[in-house]
Amino acid sequence: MFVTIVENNEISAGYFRLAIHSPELAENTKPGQFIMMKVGDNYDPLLRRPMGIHKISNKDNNPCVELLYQVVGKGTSMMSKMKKGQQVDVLGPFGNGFAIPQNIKIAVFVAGGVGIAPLAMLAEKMVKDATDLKTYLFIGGKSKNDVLCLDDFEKLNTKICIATENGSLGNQGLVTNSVSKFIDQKANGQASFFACGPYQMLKAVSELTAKKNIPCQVSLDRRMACGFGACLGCVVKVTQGNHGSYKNVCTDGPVFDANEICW
Amino acid sequence: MFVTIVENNEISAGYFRLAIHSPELAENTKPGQFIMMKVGDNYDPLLRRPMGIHKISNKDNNPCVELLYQVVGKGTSMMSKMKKGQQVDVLGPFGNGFAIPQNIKIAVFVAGGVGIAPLAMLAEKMVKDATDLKTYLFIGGKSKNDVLCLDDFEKLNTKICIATENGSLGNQGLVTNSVSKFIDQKANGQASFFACGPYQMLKAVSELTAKKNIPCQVSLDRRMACGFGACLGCVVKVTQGNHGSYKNVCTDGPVFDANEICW
Amino acid sequence: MSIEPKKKKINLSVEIAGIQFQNPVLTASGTFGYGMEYTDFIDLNLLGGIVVKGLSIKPSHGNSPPRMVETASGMLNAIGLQNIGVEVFINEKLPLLKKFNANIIVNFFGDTQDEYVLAAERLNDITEIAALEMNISCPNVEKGGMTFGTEPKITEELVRKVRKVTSSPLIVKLSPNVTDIVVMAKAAVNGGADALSIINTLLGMAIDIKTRCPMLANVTGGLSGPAIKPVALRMVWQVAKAVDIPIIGIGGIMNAQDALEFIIAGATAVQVGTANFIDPSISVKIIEGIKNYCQKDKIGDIKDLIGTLRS
Amino acid sequence: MSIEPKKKKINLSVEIAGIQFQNPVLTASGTFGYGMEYTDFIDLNLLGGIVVKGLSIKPSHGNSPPRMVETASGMLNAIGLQNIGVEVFINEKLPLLKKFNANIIVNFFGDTQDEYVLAAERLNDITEIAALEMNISCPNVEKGGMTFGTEPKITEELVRKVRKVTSSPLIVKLSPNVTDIVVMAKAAVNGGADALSIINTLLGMAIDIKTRCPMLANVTGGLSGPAIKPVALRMVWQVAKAVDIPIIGIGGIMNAQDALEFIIAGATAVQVGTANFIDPSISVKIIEGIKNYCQKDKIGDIKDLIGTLRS
Ligand SMILES: Cc1cc2nc3c(=O)[nH]c(=O)nc-3n(C[C@H](O)[C@H](O)[C@H](O)COP(=O)(O)OP(=O)(O)OC[C@H]3O[C@@H](n4cnc5c(N)ncnc54)[C@H](O)[C@@H]3O)c2cc1C
Ligand SMILES: Cc1cc2nc3c(=O)[nH]c(=O)nc-3n(C[C@H](O)[C@H](O)[C@H](O)COP(=O)(O)OP(=O)(O)OC[C@H]3O[C@@H](n4cnc5c(N)ncnc54)[C@H](O)[C@@H]3O)c2cc1C
Ligand SMILES: Cc1cc2nc3c(=O)[nH]c(=O)nc-3n(C[C@H](O)[C@H](O)[C@H](O)COP(=O)(O)O)c2cc1C
Ligand SMILES: Cc1cc2nc3c(=O)[nH]c(=O)nc-3n(C[C@H](O)[C@H](O)[C@H](O)COP(=O)(O)O)c2cc1C
Ligand code: FES
Ligand code: FES
Repeated sequence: MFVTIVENNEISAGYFRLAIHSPELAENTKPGQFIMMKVGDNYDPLLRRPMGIHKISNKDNNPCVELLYQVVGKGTSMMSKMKKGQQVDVLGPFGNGFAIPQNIKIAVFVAGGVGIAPLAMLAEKMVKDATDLKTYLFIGGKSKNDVLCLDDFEKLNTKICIATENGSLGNQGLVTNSVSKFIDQKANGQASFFACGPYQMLKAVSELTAKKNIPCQVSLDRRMACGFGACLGCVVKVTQGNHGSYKNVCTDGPVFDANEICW
Repeated sequence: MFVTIVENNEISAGYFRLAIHSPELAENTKPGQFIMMKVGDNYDPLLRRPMGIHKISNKDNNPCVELLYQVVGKGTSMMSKMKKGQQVDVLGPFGNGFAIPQNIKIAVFVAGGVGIAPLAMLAEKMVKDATDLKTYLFIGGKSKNDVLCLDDFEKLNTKICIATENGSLGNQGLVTNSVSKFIDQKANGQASFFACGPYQMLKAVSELTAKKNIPCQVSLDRRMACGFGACLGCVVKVTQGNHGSYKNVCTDGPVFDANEICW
Repeated sequence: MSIEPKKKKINLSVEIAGIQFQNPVLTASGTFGYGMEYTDFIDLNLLGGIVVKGLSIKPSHGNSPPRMVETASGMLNAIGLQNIGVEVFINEKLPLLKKFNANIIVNFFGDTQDEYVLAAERLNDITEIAALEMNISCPNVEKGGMTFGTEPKITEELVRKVRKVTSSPLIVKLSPNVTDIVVMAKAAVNGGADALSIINTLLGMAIDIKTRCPMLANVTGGLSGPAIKPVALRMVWQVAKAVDIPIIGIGGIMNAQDALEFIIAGATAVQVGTANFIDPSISVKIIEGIKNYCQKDKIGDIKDLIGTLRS
Repeated sequence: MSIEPKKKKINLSVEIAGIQFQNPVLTASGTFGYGMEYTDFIDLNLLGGIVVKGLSIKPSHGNSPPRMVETASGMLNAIGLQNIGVEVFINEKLPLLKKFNANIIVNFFGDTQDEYVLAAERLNDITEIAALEMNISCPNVEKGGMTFGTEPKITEELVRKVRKVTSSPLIVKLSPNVTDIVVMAKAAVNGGADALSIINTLLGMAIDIKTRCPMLANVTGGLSGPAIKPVALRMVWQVAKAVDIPIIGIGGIMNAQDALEFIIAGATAVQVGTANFIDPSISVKIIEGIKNYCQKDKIGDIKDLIGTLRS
């Protein structure tokens, strides 16, 4: 479906927020779902790019969905040059999205870099729908330039803990160090974790939460050809089922229970 | 080399005039020469597009060269979406260009559709440099929409004869019918022909002028991979040399003496 | 789409191995799941045929990820023929698929000759299955991994064995990774093929220079998409001149123009593969585009276009 | 280009068949004319080597036009090996070329085995020629048009004949249009090749659906460009594992990253082909890019990168 770009701004060096006008997507997208976007009109780049939905919003009374993306290669670099008013071809929403547990009391979000994108929408919805929810955000990046969306979480009164590899903001080191301390000291069965970011970070969070039997959902990144279950290119090995079984990240995920994955 | 687009306007349905700022090209280009333009940043489309230089001009005191192009496929369609201020990667000028005969008295231009592009620049230069030159333009197209640049030739006091296949402007029929009559009635050894347009038109003009031994230069279109003599992909069969000999349209042409070509 | 007042009815139907197809556009194996993955995007009733993901007698998990990577105008895949197995397909997928007008073609394979025969036997004589498509581009476990489809003798022998156990129309899908596709085509014909699908993917590879690892866990994978179209078209043309059975053209078909190139080169029908991933409704658009071309070129019957290359 | 203060000197030189190359970037035959076509765009002194347009003992006019057409991320060419002939090359082109630092490699071919031998004899022992590159992807007139490079026995025999008449380093350039490139590589090694160039173009075709004519007068042509890179890389990797002589990787190299993929896969050097048409200075940029990669990855000697694929 063709949708119109309403905004495409660089919010931090190499990171862009792109809003598209689409009542359908705004209405039907759950936190953690994604779209597949065609970039350019030609056969190079050939495949659509998967992009998580970052927010649902209204711009000039138009229902929009917003993406938050990092420029990493050919496709995202072309996206960064798209202009307001331009039409762009997207499919979706796809994927399962996060499962929001009933009567949850403590939600812990763990984000690495642009992994914050789907968590912002998730946190907003959870806070809105819950009556008595405490929220924590552990967010990490290479440098302060890679730590995004703090204001969105401040609005939600989330307790925020920042870590950067070069120490330019928050603690110096990996975000998982902070998560580890938190779990040792504070987390208990009432908490639920929601994580999105690099594979190694997700793996570490998964191990930390598993040790304490804390529920943890992770949103995975995989190269995708279709996004809707037809190519079997995006699979991840899962513990469930017989040895060597795979699930589709695009249709069975991108969100999985952390202990479902063979890390 | 990267040059900046100064203007890119649709001047008739499906025809655009594109001006690029380039002192180098403005200074060094002869009528009939062309540039090779990269369209898009990716591998599809892969090859540069050959485009004749249509005019040399000044825009806001910037020396420019102008192209006149018709949207026919993927590359020209992408060109039509280029915006003022955008950088574009071109190589050139390439090719021999038209040879302007000394002391020429009568110049006859024959254009089919967008074939008018290089002839406009040629006519302007010839009129400027000559003292006593009579010019004729025979111009044809499918419909009046395809008949371009009449004003440029009016300025030069050129006698203009128009033919359209659907009769929407000028005579109905092929432009070569008008040329044929003209040659029979008026043309003589003093005239020189300069033609650019579809292959069949060039062939017809070549035969008509050959019968009366009138000099005729034609500018040929060939698919080109390089534009500078390296690929040997653009060749045309020539009469000169031993049987089955070829010349490069990009370096030996694009302008040839009509009787040099094996039509 | 067109606004012309009177449109002559164009006959798009073709026949392959005794089966009627309402039009010559099929979807290629492995790119269309088991069909139902596409019902949100298109009306399956409009398709000429659906070739389902390659099935083996036993279910298969497929290769470790990463399994795919984009290349210039193409993609590499090393899915490793992950599939639910013939039995589950028949019981769970076929009942859903058979409700549609499109011909159901079952693509199948084996690691050994026996497995091919077992799969074909099990799939034989199921009325809802219009035809079988035999994928011979699979690693031949008995022969140390060389594929069945690169040795003409083995191809002929294997096709003959399968031919014996099935009365279904038998389409053999050829591998392009051979010196002479015509030799392979003739081997399949000699073995008893009713039709040929040309081509499967070209074997390729990509490397991540940062990690110095292959981009695919399997190291090599199958190249598909527009990048391979010129090779596919050449092979269809070569084979069409050399054999008398119908050919289904496959490889990089992205639009009606591509499909028409294959038909002009000699294909009776085409399969759309990778293009489905980029535009899941593309097959229907291609049917529409073929119709418009015929209308414009005054071709009343698509069969009159097959193999009409002028050269 | 880089603004880093202290750059360690990186050794980019490689050796192939006893010849030293100042860096591993060469330009591919048929895409670089006779070299002088590029002097307006780059300093030929910077190149590792220049492989000139394929020469035959007698000059050849080549095929009728149209000879080329663009495809998705690639192009088809059917130049038909138009060339000025060995004699004119030696007398008119070589004197100009020899002034540059780049190694001159002469690509040659024949319609018959005798013509190969004659060309090699004439080119033998010319000090300005660093090596000969034998193109065996040519139609074998004696064998009805099948190419010399698709039959291992004929390849081996032909290479041996040429080997006998020349003391120059002999590089054999393989055709990718074969079932098993390793078999062909071994045949060339057995015949006496000092090095292998992998790959030449894939055979392809395109059709104009408006006229229903082939886009090339020759009907089929050779596919080159980024589209074929995955296939080329796979073949280089396969052969590198199987033979002990150096490999020159060719096929769709457009930038330093592509070149590095080939080196990691096992190529000692690379040739840049179609990319020269799009950016005539690309080869120099690729050398620069390789240098930057080595700098960043702390590789002091490019030879330490060859064949380091982790899998
Ligand atoms: C479900 C899902 C949601 C995502 N949401 C976001 C988001 O909200 N913001 C964001 O910045 N990025 C997101 N990504 C990652 C994003 O898809 C990639 O960064 C993007 O595809 C890179 O494309 P490229 O052409 O710039 O990079 P290239 O490296 O040139 O791409 C080459 C190929 O690899 C694929 N690819 C490369 N990196 C990734 C990756 N990390 N994940 C998946 N495919 C990749 C591309 O899609 C393409 O097929 C998401 C990925 C998935 C799977
Ligand atoms: C010396 C020269 C000067 C030219 N000057 C002009 C000009 O001033 N104005 C103008 O409108 N056109 C001009 N042309 C034609 C122009 O190059 C083509 O229209 C253009 O390349 C089409 O590209 P495309 O991607 O839109 O078409 P596609 O059909 O998608 O192109 C596919 C391939 O065919 C080539 N091609 C297609 N048509 C032509 C053609 N007629 N000539 C050469 N190559 C072609 C393309 O370059 C490309 O490689 C000139 C051609 C030549 C050789
Ligand atoms: C992800 C993927 C999976 C495939 N799986 C199969 C398969 O199971 N059986 C088969 O015969 N071909 C399979 N193919 C090959 C396609 O059916 C087709 O022959 C090939 O992709 C070329 O067509 P295309 O360029 O239109 O994709 C697969 C291709 C892709 C891209
Ligand atoms: C126009 C053209 C002409 C070529 N001529 C020759 C030739 O004369 N001899 C030869 O061995 N290879 C020839 N080749 C093949 C190239 O040298 C190279 O092997 C092939 O193009 C793949 O590399 P690329 O994808 O970088 O172009 C030619 C290629 C092209 C595009
Ligand atoms: S991306 Fe195709 S199945 Fe998941
Ligand atoms: S376009 Fe390459 S030689 Fe003319």
